[in-house]
Amino acid sequence: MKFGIVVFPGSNCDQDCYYAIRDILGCDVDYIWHTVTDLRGFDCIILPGGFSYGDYLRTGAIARFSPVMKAVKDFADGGGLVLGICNGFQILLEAGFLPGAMLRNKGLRFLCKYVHLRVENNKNPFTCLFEEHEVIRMPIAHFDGNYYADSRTIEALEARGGVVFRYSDEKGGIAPETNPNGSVGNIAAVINEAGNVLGMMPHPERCVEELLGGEDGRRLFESIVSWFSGRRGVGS
Amino acid sequence: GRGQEQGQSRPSWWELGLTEAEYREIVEILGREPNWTELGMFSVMWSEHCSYKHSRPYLKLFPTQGSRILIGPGENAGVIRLDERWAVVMKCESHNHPVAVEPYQGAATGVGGIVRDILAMGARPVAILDSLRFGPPDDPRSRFLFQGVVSGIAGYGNCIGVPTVGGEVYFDEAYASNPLCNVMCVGLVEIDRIARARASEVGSPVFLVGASTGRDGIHGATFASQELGEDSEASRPNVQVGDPFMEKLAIETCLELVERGYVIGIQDMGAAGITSSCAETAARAGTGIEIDLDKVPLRESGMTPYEIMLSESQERMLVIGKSGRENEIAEVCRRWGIGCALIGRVTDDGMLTVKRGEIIEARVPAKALAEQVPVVLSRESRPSYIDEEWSRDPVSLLGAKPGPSLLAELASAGKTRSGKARCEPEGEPGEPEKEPEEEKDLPRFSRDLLKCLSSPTIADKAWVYSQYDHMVQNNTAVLPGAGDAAVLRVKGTGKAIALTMDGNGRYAYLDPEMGGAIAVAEAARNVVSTGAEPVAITNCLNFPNPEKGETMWQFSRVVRGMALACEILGTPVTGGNVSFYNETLGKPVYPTPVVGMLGIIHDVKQRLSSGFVREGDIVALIGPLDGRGASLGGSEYLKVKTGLVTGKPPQIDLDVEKRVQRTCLRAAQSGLLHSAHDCSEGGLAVTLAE
Amino acid sequence: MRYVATVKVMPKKTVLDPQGSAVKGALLDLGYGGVKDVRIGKNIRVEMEAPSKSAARALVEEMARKILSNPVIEEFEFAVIPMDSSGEGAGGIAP
Amino acid sequence: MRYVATVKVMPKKTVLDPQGSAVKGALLDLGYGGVKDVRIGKNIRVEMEAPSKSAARALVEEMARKILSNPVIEEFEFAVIPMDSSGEGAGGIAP
Repeated sequence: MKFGIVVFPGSNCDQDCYYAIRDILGCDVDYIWHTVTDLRGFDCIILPGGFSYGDYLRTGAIARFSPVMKAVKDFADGGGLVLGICNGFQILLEAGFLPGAMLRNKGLRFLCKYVHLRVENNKNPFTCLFEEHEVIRMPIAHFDGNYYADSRTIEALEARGGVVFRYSDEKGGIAPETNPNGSVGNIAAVINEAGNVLGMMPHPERCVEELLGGEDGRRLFESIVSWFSGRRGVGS
Repeated sequence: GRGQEQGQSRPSWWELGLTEAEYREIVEILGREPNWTELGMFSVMWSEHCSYKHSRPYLKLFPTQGSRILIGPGENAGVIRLDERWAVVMKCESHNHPVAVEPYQGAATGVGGIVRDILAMGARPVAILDSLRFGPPDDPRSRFLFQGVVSGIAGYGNCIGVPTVGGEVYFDEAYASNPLCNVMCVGLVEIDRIARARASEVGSPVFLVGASTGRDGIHGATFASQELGEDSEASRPNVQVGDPFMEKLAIETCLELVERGYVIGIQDMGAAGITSSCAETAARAGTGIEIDLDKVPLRESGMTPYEIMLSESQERMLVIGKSGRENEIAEVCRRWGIGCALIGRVTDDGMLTVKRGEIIEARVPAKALAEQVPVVLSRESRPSYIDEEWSRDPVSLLGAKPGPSLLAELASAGKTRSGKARCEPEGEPGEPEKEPEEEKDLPRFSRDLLKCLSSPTIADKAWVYSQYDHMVQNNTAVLPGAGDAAVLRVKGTGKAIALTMDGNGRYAYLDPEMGGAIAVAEAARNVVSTGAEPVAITNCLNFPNPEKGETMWQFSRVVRGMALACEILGTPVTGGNVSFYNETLGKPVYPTPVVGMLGIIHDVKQRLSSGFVREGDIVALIGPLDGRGASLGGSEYLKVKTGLVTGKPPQIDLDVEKRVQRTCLRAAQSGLLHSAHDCSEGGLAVTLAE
Repeated sequence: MRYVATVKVMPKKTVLDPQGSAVKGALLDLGYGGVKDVRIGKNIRVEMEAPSKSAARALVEEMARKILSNPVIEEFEFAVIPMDSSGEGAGGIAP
Repeated sequence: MRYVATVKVMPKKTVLDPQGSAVKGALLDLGYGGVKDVRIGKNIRVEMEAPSKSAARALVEEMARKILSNPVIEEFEFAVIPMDSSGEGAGGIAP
């Protein structure tokens, strides 16, 4: 299986994702410059965190127009796996891969800390190694993580199980106090209808080693690998 | 330029902050009168900020040699060996004056500048720390500055993807109209890839890489060399605005240029922009540089040679390329989408020659600009306040005779309430800071402890560091708030580095020599408390007006105290920064030495955090327990209880200090310790509560 | 011909505006009791060459729809005026 | 009386506007070759009660100077119009 990490001008977590996948998981991975338009040979594309184009105008507002994004659209439409982390999620929203948009955090301050997440949907390539409603720990680091969509879109999203993670307390309780940025329904991660494009605000690549405070992020990458090898095995 | 056009009443050199003696020296060097552009170049390079003309004679006292020191003071940053392959690069810089005028941009450009100093050594920036000092947070202006500076550091540091992992925040009336913002950056470089900021090969192409040049911050350097007066608002030069996105592109571009071996030398365009970068790189190599201003990309029209040479526009680097690699250098810059202009060549005449097309606008010896500032022989006079302060006895001021009951109470205080008051400026969505009802009936010393724990200087700083991305780059092994120093693992080496920034203005005010020694010792204790061996320091020396005898009396003693402590604790000085004129309307700040220290943990698994780990563990206090030299003079406890900063501060015995630190380090290295925490503000009681 | 376009991008009424409510709170705290509602958006000034005013308007509309605003959470309005020789353009503050 | 104030806060001409230059670059990359300059600031809509229009103008000016803008790096201009019964206010997009 081969991962591809897109590098936009201003991406910061591209090297962290590369390290997590190659050095910790031992998988094949390559960087993809944002002007590349041919994604053949890749099985999972990652849009990493960071401040693409300085987050000027709106987070992800300029990066979505990079040449690579057309190729990512075709790749996703063809069933390829796409994972957008933090700024990557914001780019997927601006580019219309996923419904909704990000507003500034309710406290109007950048937030960097570990949070608890409850797994809402483990029937997809990104969380198939997690238990239903399992509570995990991952770090967040963002200024605009306040997910918003109009009520009609949210109802449809919830109805089809499109919410993958919610901000919770250590026992899985969902309440305003466990919501760091004000996102509607404590939503922390959203998947598309086809189930192959995931956008998430927490950073899995930052918790792949106990040394740095947690390993729950590692299981997300392992889910992708196991799903991919399972699928290839079954030939679905 | 200003002087020439208006019929100036005062001589031009006075207007640019030079003395008559300095002007005569310039005329002698040139063998003629300088023109306006040349005079501007000298005025900036010979300003206190760039030349250290007041502090240079004293800084010679610092020990700078050591087995691990690869590059000491004199280059853009110090370089310390980590192992046979890797080296650590570090430096700190002060941005006090710009922050007083515009806190967000002042702090942001402070981060940008110090990051480029690390980049100039060919190193990847891996950590940022900041040491901040404001007036009390209940004063609206101080709160505005505090919030602005923190969000400026966060806004810039987070965007360039360098984690802000540590530092300190102090609040005291002395800094109300003169905030201090010292920023430290640390980088990693492979030893065979270290870049030197030297224009060593004649004929090499000279590039300006990064943003275009505007009228930003002209006289930023001289502005930093003047006291902020009543009209500092009006005399404000164009404030410098940072572009972190451009900085990120500059980081990746420069590292790739070094990686590909296209570069001979790199220098940040800090204070005095093109003038300082060209003069210093040429002076270090004994060569010259000739540039053509027509090749410099400009952001504003009609800029004079004076303005172009003195502009302090941000996010610009001077890159001395290898001859024949001009196209490859331009290609790397094009791919990263960053500006790149070939503005000149290295020459062998030792001159900095500035042309516009064929007209020579300035021609000045590079060494004269960079190294030959006439050093100022300062007079020192012992301030009268010293004897007054030492005559007061803190314990009697506190009206309490400490006895067994005190120790018993303090021990039990830890159980009643952890006192997790948050250091949050009012108007923030946090609990109000009123004293809850049930505290009234607590024993006196328990109430005192809770008061100390809620004093802004001691209180929990999560409100600050949660705004910093302190995890990016996947190296932060001990997170902010969890240890006495930040600890970053170094991938592929099994080792880790410990980083801290520490200073104490009150001790240095009350007893400068002791204050200087304590600042170094305090930083070393924090490093040792994470299981790391202290190896080297950088520093920021924040002082009032050097033209006053008291200031230089304080300065000479602080430096002497620091030098002695560095000698005994084995932490040589690898460079740093001096910031004078921290004084507004005659009201000076405390003399404030801030020490940035590096420690090395040989096995990352032996790193320590500062919290208790397991019930039943033994709690031990290491150090002189006979009370020798102990004192509540200048303590936070005294300030919290009486509002006074007075008395003779604690007298440190550096030999005992070294033995205490060695003991803690050996215990950590032999796996005896779960955690360690240094006693500082608020003493043993606060340490136990934390 | 040189034109100056001023594009006003505001958060939709139905969407929470964290910045607006924070500024409202600050104004009330400072004694401006009369303040009832605050909403904060962007004011984007674009100087551009275009063959005609209508061509300029079409271009600005397309830019505003495609990149300068996010239709999920924002709405925009714009004005385009020719830039007279002095470089002055109404709508934008001194160029 | 209810009024709607629109305060336009822009970066001073002499101060670098990194956001403006980044958006200009993006517009050029997207083929809008005619774009010569972009500057981005804030558009603040304030709904307020005030005894008279002149009173409202005075209040808005003070708020703009003290809180809504940073005089060191920004400049502002504003307009105040009465809010008719329908809650509509020209200048501000549909309230």
